[in-house]
Amino acid sequence: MGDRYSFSLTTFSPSGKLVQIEYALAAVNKGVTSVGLKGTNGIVIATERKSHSPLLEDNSIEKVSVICRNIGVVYSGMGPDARILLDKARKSAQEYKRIYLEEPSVMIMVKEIASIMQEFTQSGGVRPFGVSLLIAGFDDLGPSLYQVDPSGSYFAWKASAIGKNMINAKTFLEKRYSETMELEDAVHTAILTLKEGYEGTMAESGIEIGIAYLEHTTTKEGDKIQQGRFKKLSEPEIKDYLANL
Amino acid sequence: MEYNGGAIIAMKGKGCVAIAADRRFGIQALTLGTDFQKVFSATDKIYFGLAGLATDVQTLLSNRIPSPTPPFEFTSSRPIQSFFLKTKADICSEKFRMKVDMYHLREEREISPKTFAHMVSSTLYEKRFGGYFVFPTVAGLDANNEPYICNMDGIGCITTPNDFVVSGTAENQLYGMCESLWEPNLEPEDLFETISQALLNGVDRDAISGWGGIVHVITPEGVITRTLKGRMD
Amino acid sequence: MNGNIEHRFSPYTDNGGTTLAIAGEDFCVVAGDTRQSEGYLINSRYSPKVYHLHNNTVLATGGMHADGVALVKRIGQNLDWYVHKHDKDMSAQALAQMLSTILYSKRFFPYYVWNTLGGLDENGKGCVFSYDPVGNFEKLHWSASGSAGHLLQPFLDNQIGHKHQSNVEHHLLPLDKVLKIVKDAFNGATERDIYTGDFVEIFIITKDGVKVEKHDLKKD
Amino acid sequence: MAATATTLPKGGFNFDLCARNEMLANKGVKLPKTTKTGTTIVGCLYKDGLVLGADTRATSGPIVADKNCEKIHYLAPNMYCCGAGTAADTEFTTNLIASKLELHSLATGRQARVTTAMTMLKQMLFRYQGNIGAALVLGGFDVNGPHLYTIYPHGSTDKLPFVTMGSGSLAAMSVFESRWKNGLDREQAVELVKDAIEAGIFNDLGSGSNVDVCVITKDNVEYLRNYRKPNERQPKLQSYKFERGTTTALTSDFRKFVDVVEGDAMDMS
Amino acid sequence: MLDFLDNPATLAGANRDPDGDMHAADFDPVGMAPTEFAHPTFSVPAIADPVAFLKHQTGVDAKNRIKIQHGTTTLAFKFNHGVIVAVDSRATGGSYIASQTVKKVIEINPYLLGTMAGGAADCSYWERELGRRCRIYELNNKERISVAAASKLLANMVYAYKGMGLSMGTMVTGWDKTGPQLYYVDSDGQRLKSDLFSVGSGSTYAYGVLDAGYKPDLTPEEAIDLGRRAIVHATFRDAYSGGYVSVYHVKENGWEFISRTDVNDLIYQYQAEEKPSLV
Repeated sequence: MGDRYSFSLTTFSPSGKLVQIEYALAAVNKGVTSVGLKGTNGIVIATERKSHSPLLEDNSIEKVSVICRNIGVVYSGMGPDARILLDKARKSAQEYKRIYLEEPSVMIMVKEIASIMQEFTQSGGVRPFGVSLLIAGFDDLGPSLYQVDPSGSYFAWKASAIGKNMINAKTFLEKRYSETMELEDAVHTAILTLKEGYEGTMAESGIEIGIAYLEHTTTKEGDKIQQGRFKKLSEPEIKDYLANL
Repeated sequence: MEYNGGAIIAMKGKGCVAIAADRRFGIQALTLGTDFQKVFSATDKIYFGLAGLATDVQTLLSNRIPSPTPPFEFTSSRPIQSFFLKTKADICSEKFRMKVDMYHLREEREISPKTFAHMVSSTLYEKRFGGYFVFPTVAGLDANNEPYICNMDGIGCITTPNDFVVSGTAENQLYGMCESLWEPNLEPEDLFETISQALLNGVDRDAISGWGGIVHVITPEGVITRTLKGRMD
Repeated sequence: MNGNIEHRFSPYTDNGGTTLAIAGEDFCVVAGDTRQSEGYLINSRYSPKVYHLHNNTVLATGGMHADGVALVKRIGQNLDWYVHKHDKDMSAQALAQMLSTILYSKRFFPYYVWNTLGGLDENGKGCVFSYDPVGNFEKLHWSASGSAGHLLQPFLDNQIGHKHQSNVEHHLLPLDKVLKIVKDAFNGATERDIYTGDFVEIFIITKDGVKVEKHDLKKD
Repeated sequence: MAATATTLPKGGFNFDLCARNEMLANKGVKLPKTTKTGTTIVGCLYKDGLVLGADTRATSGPIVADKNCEKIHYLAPNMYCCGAGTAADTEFTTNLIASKLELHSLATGRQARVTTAMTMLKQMLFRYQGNIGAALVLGGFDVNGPHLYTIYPHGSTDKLPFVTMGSGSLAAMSVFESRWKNGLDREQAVELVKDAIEAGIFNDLGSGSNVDVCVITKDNVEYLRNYRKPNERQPKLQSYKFERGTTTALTSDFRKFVDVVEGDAMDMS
Repeated sequence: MLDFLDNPATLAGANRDPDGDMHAADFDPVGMAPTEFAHPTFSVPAIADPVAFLKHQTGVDAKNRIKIQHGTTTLAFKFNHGVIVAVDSRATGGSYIASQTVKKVIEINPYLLGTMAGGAADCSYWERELGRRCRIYELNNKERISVAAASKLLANMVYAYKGMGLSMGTMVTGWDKTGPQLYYVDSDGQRLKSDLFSVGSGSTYAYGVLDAGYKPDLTPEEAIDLGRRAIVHATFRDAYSGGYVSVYHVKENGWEFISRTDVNDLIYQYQAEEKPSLV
């Protein structure tokens, strides 16, 4: 049955499904697990960095990426697809900045990315992106975490997980997550969640973490200001977290 | 700019801003109307004025201000008013209004004065080599009710001083007035007097602006709008 | 045009600077900055363009410095001739008319000068005469001209003439108040007009003669 | 971008109004003045990095349009760029290149090199044949050390240990020529740059107001906004505040804002 | 006479000295030789085309432009009780209002009035010169000059400089043996006689009001009001007219100054009045 409809992306099956999108989700569910949590003062997103082979240069893999100064993203699923999306997202963030001279809000960025992903479910000659994304950012409204799926649908989450170990991770998060936790705790919880399904011992080179937070700075005029920022944690920083678990 | 004439000022006060404009609509020496609108509201707390070529002013803007008390009118200029100041639905290309509305809908928040100014600026610069003949002035309060004023040249170069900005054919006269009259921390009512005096005396030395004035003082509580008795020659 | 050299007779240059004059009840104040510039260059920071003439009048000349100097020299000679002939100083009113005639005599090759003449009239009241380059003139109570003239004139209209102040009766200001306004006006003009600055010289004409004050302006 | 197609233009210039404006110009409508920065901008190398400097005056004809504008523009965390010429052009050109550099450095995962920025700038300016009136002094510190470039509106560039640009460049250069030498320390370099800018401020009418300085070293940027203010305005001798009621108003209207109860819009619970 | 001034009395063109300064030959303390109707002389730059030079220098493209003050609405009309002259008082250089208080009625003598439109200096200089000549005429002929002759003198004087850049549009009016007279003289040398003129940038607006209300048998009060209203409405529409409206009435025994009123007060006053129905 599925075979008759699975070749054309843009043809609904009689049951009202676009099976290519479901297959894309299946690709996501084969991907490495990523988690995201919202703390009171920031967001953490994290993922495993899995080497297929000891011969691979670990640091050549990047799965947690900066989109613009206040927004970052992590994906589960097909790396090459994610790269394309990341590229488009970065460009569109810059376009926004050129007009308003300020960083886009998280929601605007999510809508932007989601609409690109949606376009690839409704056009001829293309296939959906084989990735789900967790987008973390900090803007005027505070920290926010969104998940975007291959269909282009998106939701805001307090905590979420995507990828291979999604179900276990979510169960774990449901138990451990608290809305009052601060960013520090959220980072710990994110690492613990990843550890649940982690094979072997976790080293700082084995995971990637990005955080969205509020940075306090002084302008050159001497005014104290706060700005939402996203940054990836360095290996030494991750090492500290691992040590303090 | 000398084709239609005009004068616009914005000033910062203590927790408030004011924006003022003359009311003449003219073509070179000929005065056609004395109730031409050059200042518009982008949001509740952001007003902006456009000095320059009238056709561009109307292309870029249209009114959002709920109609105030009927302004002082010359019966002789009524036909002009009904011809030029159509309701917003009548003018098809109100560029900035559309952009502000789109921002509002997409971002689900009010645009800040600074962001608005940059949006206007990049819109102008897009036409760097064949632009609109307009000189925008923005005055508003941001989300924390901090005063913001700025103005731009015709291709979007923003100036954001701490005191006042002026534009229009009476620019030089207004610079002279404001430079002497303005002082920091004026309360809304005092700011009204200062900006009004600057406008009225400034345009009286410019042949192609004047014919009355309008002032909006934006405070955290609301907007005071007054039309001024100016020279009608 | 088209990269060709323009062979045009161009005898004029604008040396910038601002002058103003205000008439009071029994005094007249004439002031001018002392910067002399050409394009973006300052030729001199102290090159007065306000001249005390022999007959208790003061002439402020804006525009081209050389033309101003030539004009003032010519006026001076005429004033001397007048004294020799009539054995008295020329009145301010007569000088005002003579200046107009001199300027108009160069109607087809004008002096590139904007003049403001200040003095006391036959009743001892302050008087100001303002000129265009070809000799049109008018007796006024206050006047500003030169590079920041457009900036200062409406300010004087407002502060000296009390224009648009509905609750203020028009009245002549006393000297101390006028001097404050003059200094503030020049400070304001210096802020906005690049050709105005360095120093301001203020000439105060009373029946006892002419007093000069010099004040600093910004030098940028 | 599909989603932004309605709100955000694609970028690049739009020439729709050129024909109309030509028609208007032929009818005698004067083309509007643009804000220029007459400007003194400078830069010089020193022992540990480089110092950029600028005055803060923007002019519109003979009138000062902005007394305290910023002419040292951000390009990248390790790079700043002083701009002279048409103010809007310097502003938008540096913003555009800053944006490109940010993408570049996100894509490469490294800090951008100064030469990259210089190449981007000169290519852009060359493409517009001098019509984008930006004269720039670019300075930055990258893996290869400190670099100082000047970029002219037509796209030509220079790389020198000390440079000046703008209408005050000669005044400033005379200071550099007489006092710059190899191996200055930070304090000497900042002092020299300050003096060069002040030479422009006082001797060039296109430059004025304050001195901005930016010191760029290997891992640090110190932006000293209004490092010196040699031209503070004298206080006014009297207040020109008017009594309330001085101005005659014909109509008066007060539009009160409607209070929005906070929390309605974003109740997260 | 300011006879020590350089030569207001040698023949035109006879001695156009290149440097513009006094020459012994020009110095004529009597100020009369060779004839009182000679034209004054002016210094002219020693270049091939001085007219082109001046034209360029006063035009919009000149680097150091000499802006000659301009603008105006003036009017005059004859009616049964003489002539009404009404003028505004604004002088503009470009769009800058150089003065709001210009006297645009030139009192040539107690019987003659001239008005000012175009270059202010041109009008006041030549009408002052006209006054001098009229006085000399009176002394020579022991009677007052006719308006026709006076206006002809003026026309002849400026005609000598035709094409050299003078700008003058003036009305010469007065009451002579033949009754009230009104002439229009301009710098092109044109001289016209009529009952009603309006001159200047706001003249079309003034004509509109005048033509609607003019008839020869107006009372003096009505005529004065008509002239004043015409100026006031012109100042409202025309950017280069404004300030004060001055009204003169030329009567048999010479002119009388009627009023000088701020047009702004009148605009507001007229605005408040009931408008006559147009149907």
